[in-house]
Amino acid sequence: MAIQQISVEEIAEAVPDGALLGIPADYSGVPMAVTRALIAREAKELRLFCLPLTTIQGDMLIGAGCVAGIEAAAVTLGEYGLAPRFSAAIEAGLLDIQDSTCPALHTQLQAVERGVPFMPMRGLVGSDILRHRPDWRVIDNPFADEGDPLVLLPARPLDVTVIHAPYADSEGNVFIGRRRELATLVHASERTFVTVEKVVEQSLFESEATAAGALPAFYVEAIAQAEKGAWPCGLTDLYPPDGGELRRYAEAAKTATGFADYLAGLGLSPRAAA
Amino acid sequence: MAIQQISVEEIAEAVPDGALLGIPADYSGVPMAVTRALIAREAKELRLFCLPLTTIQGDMLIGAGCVAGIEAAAVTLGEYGLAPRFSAAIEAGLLDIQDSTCPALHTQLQAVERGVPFMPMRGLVGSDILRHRPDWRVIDNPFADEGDPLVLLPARPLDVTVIHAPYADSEGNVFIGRRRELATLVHASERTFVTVEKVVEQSLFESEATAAGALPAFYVEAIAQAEKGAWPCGLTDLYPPDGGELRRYAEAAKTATGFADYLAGLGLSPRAAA
Amino acid sequence: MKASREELLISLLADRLAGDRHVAVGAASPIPGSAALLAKAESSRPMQVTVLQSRRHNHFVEGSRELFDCAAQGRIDSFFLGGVQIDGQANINLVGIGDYPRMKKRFPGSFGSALMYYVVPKVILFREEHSRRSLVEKVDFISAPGSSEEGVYRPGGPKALVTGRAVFEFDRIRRRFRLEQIHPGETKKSVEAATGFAYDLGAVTETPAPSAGRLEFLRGEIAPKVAQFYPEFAERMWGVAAQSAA
Amino acid sequence: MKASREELLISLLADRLAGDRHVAVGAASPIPGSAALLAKAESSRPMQVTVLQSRRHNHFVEGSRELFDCAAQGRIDSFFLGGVQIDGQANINLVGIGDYPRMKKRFPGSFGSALMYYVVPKVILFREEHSRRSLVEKVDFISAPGSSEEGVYRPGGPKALVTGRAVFEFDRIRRRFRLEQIHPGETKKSVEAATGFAYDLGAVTETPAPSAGRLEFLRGEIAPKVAQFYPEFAERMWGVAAQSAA
Repeated sequence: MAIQQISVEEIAEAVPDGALLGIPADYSGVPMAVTRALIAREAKELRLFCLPLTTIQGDMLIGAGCVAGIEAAAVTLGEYGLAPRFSAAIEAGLLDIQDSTCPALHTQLQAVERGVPFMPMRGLVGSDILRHRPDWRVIDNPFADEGDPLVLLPARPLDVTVIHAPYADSEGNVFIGRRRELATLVHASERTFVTVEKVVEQSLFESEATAAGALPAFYVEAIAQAEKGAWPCGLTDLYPPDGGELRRYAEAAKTATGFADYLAGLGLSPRAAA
Repeated sequence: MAIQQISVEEIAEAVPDGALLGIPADYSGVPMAVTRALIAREAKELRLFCLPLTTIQGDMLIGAGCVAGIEAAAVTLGEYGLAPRFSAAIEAGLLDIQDSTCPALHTQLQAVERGVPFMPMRGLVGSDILRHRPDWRVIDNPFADEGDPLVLLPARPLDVTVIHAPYADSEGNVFIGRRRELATLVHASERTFVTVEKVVEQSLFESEATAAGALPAFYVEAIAQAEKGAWPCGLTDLYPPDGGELRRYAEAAKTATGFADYLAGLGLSPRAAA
Repeated sequence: MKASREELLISLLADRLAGDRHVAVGAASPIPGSAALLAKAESSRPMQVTVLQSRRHNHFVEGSRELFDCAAQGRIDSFFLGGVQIDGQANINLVGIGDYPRMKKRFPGSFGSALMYYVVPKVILFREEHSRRSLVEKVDFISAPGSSEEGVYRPGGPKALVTGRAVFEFDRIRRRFRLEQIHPGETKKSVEAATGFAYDLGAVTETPAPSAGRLEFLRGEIAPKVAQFYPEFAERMWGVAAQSAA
Repeated sequence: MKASREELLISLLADRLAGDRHVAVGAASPIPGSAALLAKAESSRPMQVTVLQSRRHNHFVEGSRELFDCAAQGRIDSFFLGGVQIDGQANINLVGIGDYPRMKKRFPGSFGSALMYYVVPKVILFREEHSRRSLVEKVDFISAPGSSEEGVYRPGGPKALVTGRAVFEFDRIRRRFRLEQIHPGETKKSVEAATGFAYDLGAVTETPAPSAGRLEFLRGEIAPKVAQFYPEFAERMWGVAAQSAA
């Protein structure tokens, strides 16, 4: 049976204000077309759960005033520098941040994935990350003979995840290849929307090779076609990051007015309240 | 750098007596060629950890006297009937069994995979499986307001895993496709050997599709070529199970002498002590 | 055109799957499998039918753990379980007969039942053999219990027990089965005589036969699909040969 | 033929990776990355070099979690970490300057350090900037501590701190750095003046320059490989253009 195909704008409408939104890393499938549509529809009070970090996607949403809080191991433009709107929002005390570390973010979603209330993780003990996370717990490993402190991380179910991928078949099976963290996000999310470069006829399950890189359709609510939907981020082997654009963004976003000008260049503006 | 290529017999020699051996399910990559070589070398006191079940592989090893204990969710010949040497060994009190359930076996290996001493699992509470597993623990979920009993399963590191797969490249990257439980076994195992139908020149990492179905070479100690190495089990889309042979086995193995005759037909015999 | 006993079972099971988003069926379960394929074909919205251990109708890609994860996430609506023994509290035993661990008669083992029975909202117990040997007062080994103590996480559990003679509903409050339907040719008495546990009596109607239209659809459209997964069953039931391997 | 400061660092880091089975390097780390590629080329047995966020030299297939799983399994021998601040107890801070959470200057965040620093046996702290701003007495935020209390699971941790001026070894018992090597052009005094924390003094020799043969190999054979991952670095260092994207 064919998957529901909707528009990028309809996906942005389906992400409710206040949602806990799953965010993929820059090397994964960043849904930038939907990100711009979220800014266009003036989404607000979003909480971003990054697996495990975010780049221009999170920085733009923060700068545009769409974000109330963020859980991440890093917010960065990578080789293009710090994430300026993120840093500014933190320094101004305008953004609620729950600092984390990459494997902890994986662990909290994997707990949802496995239907358990928590999962343990090594590391963390003695860090200030742990000290500022009252929602995490340290227990003594019950299988150890002697004291062995260990952190338990609660499952963190996501409301919505939006990802971008190279292609889907008409049933809605999505090719994600080695980017299995996208599957983790999706498994942990109540609702999932996917934008794709194109929709192909042949089922991904026709061959073992494409099947191994699939995200099965039954996790996906709807898809939208969005050519260059990750731009200016890159997409696996299809297109590299647009370094010129990212450099332009990194420079512009250093100030609130520069950021507003950058948005204006895309026909967008920050939320009035922000 | 090229992976070490050895023989099926050398793999059987590398599995030490007494090892905790990872065993794949019948729908996965069953290393039957190595199984016959283990019987030929009169391996003994093996402990089988099945992910999550075993079929003719486990039944033959048990019948041949190679096995001291087994952890599994099921031992069965599937549509060909019960596993006769397994049932006979249990009924005679000759085999130490730790009955489990499929997701518990996954969980215990995933704990190793994640480097944690245990992982929680839902279900199990009130079952006789749990009642007979003093190595498992029930705790009260520390994140719940009220009593919420939950089972913790300890990590179970494997000594050796042997699997069979369609092909490897010359660097030792192995194509396992969707059979990711093979990766779980391997990640949880100190040593891993793989038999393959063939070795190809082109690296699996040359294309995103084959990369997504790869088991990376750095988990693999050595490979051996073994055409029809899963026979009489099937191998993904390459060949189906040999129903005639499996029926013949199911019938023969109903008695110890019938089983010995079956082995003799393969040029093998049970261990004298068994 | 008269429905066979198997077709009757397929039809009644298909009714129970109506509206599901995702039904999972074991490889050795041709009647539940046929019911799922029938329900899918009749469904007006997308219904995923996963036939475990098939390649074509199994879209899990993360190995065999994904079924259990998917179920624990609440994404599997219906699942079928059987048992060497099933008792009056809906406890199921897939391990063997006699005292554990050195049992008199050892069966394969519990498979995934000790999670699936707890988390899948609609578990249908299916056992064609309806005898005092299979339906017992108390199982010799609890692979998974029919109900759980207060406080135990248990979003799922048994809805019904379907056998070759009858249909029982499971009452989660009373923790007992209630006889609701008896198949043509059976009586309350014959069912009682063949059942090893005590149960309540509901309305107890005769299981309705599938309509002529449904039966035609089952034989014409569904049978060839069934043959892909369960070739021997399809051959025996409908003389339909497998067109390609599953 | 004289080695540049970067080539000196690449050479000394490569020595430290000799014999490793698996070295992982971050995407924004051209000097450690070059060292890993050099060590791999010089190794007589298989050495896996994983350059994170590259596709070609990253053979993880289960998404970004696999690095952390692999490290927690003890399969990653060496890893590099940096820090906005590194203190005398080898605590690292990747979060920012000032009081948390509303910091005066916010940096990206801790990435995977709060696991990797605990489980990778040989973590090399690498920070080219060697100043009282980067090497401080006490970090403002502990992304990951340099050592742990008795009883805390900690098979890994810092081995050394390599900067643009010197090499310190970390003494896990004393929980202090020990100055071992100073790069050409530096003195004990100049290093002390640039370091914000107290440390012990070891033998303190001058960092040896790479041999002419190694330098030739680095420039001739390794530079083009480096260019695949770190094109701007390779262009700047050796005038080598990238031949294809990583």
